[in-house]
Amino acid sequence: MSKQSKGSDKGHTDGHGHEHDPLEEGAALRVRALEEIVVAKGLVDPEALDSIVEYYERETGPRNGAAVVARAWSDPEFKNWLLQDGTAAINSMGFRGVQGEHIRVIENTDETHNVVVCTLCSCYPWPVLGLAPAWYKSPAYRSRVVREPRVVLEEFGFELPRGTQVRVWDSTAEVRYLILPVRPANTGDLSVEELAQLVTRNGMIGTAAV
Amino acid sequence: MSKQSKGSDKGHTDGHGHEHDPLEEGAALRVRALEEIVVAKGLVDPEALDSIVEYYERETGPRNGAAVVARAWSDPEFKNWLLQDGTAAINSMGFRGVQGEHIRVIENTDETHNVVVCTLCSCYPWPVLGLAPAWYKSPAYRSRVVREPRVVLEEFGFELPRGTQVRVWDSTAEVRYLILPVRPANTGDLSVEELAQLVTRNGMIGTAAV
Amino acid sequence: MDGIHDMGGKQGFGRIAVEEDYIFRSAWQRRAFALVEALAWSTPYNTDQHRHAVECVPPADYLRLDYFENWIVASEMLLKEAGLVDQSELDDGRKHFDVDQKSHAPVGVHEIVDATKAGADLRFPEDTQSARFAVGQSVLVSHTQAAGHTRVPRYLRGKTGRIVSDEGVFQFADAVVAGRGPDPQHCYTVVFSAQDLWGEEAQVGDSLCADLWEAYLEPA
Amino acid sequence: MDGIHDMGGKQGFGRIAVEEDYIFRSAWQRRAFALVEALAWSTPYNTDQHRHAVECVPPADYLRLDYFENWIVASEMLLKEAGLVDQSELDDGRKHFDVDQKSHAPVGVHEIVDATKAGADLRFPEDTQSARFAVGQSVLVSHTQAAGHTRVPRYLRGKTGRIVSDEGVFQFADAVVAGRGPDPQHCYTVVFSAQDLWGEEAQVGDSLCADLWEAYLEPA
Repeated sequence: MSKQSKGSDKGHTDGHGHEHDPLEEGAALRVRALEEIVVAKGLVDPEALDSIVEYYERETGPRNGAAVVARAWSDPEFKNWLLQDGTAAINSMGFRGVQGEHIRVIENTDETHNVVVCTLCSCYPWPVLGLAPAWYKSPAYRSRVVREPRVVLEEFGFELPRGTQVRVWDSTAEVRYLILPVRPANTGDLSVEELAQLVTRNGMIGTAAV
Repeated sequence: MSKQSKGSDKGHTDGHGHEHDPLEEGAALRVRALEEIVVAKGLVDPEALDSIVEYYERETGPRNGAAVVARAWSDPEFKNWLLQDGTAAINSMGFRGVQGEHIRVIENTDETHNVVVCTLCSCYPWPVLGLAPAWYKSPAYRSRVVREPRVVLEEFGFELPRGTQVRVWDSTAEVRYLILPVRPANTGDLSVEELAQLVTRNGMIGTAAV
Repeated sequence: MDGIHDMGGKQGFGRIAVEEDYIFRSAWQRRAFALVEALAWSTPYNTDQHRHAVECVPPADYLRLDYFENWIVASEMLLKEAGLVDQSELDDGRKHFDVDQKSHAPVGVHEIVDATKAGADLRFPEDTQSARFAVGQSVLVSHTQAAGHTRVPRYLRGKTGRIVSDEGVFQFADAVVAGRGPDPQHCYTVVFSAQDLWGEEAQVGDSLCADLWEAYLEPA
Repeated sequence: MDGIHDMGGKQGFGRIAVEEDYIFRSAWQRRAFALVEALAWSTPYNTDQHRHAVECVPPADYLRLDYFENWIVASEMLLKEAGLVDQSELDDGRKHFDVDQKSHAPVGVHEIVDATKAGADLRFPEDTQSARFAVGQSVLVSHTQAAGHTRVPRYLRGKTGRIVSDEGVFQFADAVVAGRGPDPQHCYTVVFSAQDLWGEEAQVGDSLCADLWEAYLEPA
């Protein structure tokens, strides 16, 4: 795209060198202007701004989801509960809150691989995965994964086992989805904590195996 | 939009002051660069560039279509031919060429008002109407006129007579459409030339009555 | 609304920037996220309304601007509509008039975190609404397209699927944004065959699930 | 291709700039138009291919750039694909290599005007292909969406209409761009009820016609 629009948009360098991107600078100015106005009007407490981002960065994120997955791999009873009532099982581990009020856990199997998207905006299970990565919110991912999930998985470097069907979950209403990956082979002697280390965020979105 | 994107695109002023618009300047540079390259390579003769635009500006345009319409209003036999085989009837008046190889003339009546669009690009009957105006090629016109033609006609200041149905013609293949407007009342004593003066380009697209 | 945000199945967006794995790339993105979250407390908009405001960003801007800049554009729209900020203030970044502090008190440091941890249950008791459809039933997604906010993607309209589960009774996002109140109704997970959605380019056996409110569905 | 160019029925583009009544606003637009017209003679692309190249302009650019700039972007793509121009030349606006003049002779001043006046009949004799459908017949527009260039708009897919006229046998744009030759076939004008297309928001009695090649249609 940078080449396509070079003539008319010289500063834009397509994902690289964003620090000197006029689009980026314009956005920064715009956000700052709004912040100054709403703080001056008393609509927002600047310390609340800090605290909410710190909350997401400290207390949410894929480590939460990985702990859920590792426990499900290790504890069949918990796994049953998780698949029956994801929200309650996840709440029981202390993970809860906005965009995690209604979580459904989908189990990958040798027959079916599952992958999650939000084609209409960027719905994502914040308490267990944190805030969504940029690619998840991109037009390319949102447009393509529903139509050609197999090509998309390839672009993520994920080789789908032969004979596996793909099911895409579009997060169109209030339920948020967490994928329970297939437990890797030869991990029988790992502890729950060691298992959690194997689990990646993309594995819980469905764009990686684990 | 200029307000929406003010922070990040300061030079763009939403359709006004385009002479100093960086987008516009970028486009001009880009076109000039391509022209210089292809002329230097001998792929294009600069005089041919002048001659093709001059051809369209001098020999095509809505006056051609207006002459066709006025003649159809005055000559029932020609009108029948025009509605039966628009291309042949129009060719007989010397109007022919690219984007006019297959023209179908649609008659407005008191029962049905017709309006033309090309939702996929900008197809338009060049020999009889000239090149298309900017609004005809805009996303707003292309997206809206098929879905809410009555609202669009209102925006053009055209008051649809009560009880009139609307039919939209989307130029999806090789046929180009010319609308034959309803002849205005009290024009019985006008000559063909005087009638032609009444006919507007928008009348022949269907976004005006005449 | 058949808007630019309704991306499912659209072609031409190129490869996925898998390497763009960050949440925030710049300090202003972090700040933009926090602003939108905090403003929801002191001003009259909820998540559904903010989502719809993002959908109303002019399409050329929607595609060009950063994700978080679109969030801010949407918040500006909502604040202007509510009369809490005006364009002249956004133009020069300075306050030109005061707002009523009593009805627009800012959220506190602990209050925002506590409420975020608690979340907002959008369900209603199951027995408050009868369910029109049962698990296993075939359903047709309505062709009719709401002019305003709606959560049924374009690529599912007119398609036939099968109810996989009844997720319970939820407030209805379309109604909330249209100002018709919560209009609580059952929301179902519906499965579609990929070939029914995309034709023969899709692989036999592949499928897609989406959660659809009852108002979107008709018996097949 | 379900691309950004397929505008019919999309919402959010705002009012129509009725006052933008010009054909060319700037000298560069006039020049861009002429360049695209003239290049079609010395380089291997036709109208259908150029149209498809415009469709392939990245969506954010397609919406942001001027109509004629998109034409030029498309021509650049086609020239690069044909090996007649390379990106480094476009970057600095200078020729870096020569092309074979014999196979890429420029069109002359009179030649281009004469050919433009003559036009290019895209029809084949009517009797070369039998017609699958008859006037008055109901037809269903296929759900299947070509991955490449196609001239059936998204808003007509899966809809039922009635054949109004058989326009004759034409070369098939989808096949031409896909490199499958002219694949001549009947092309029909099909009428649809506006309510079938848009639901109850449309007025009873209003309708829409489109010209659709036989390959897009199935018996209803």
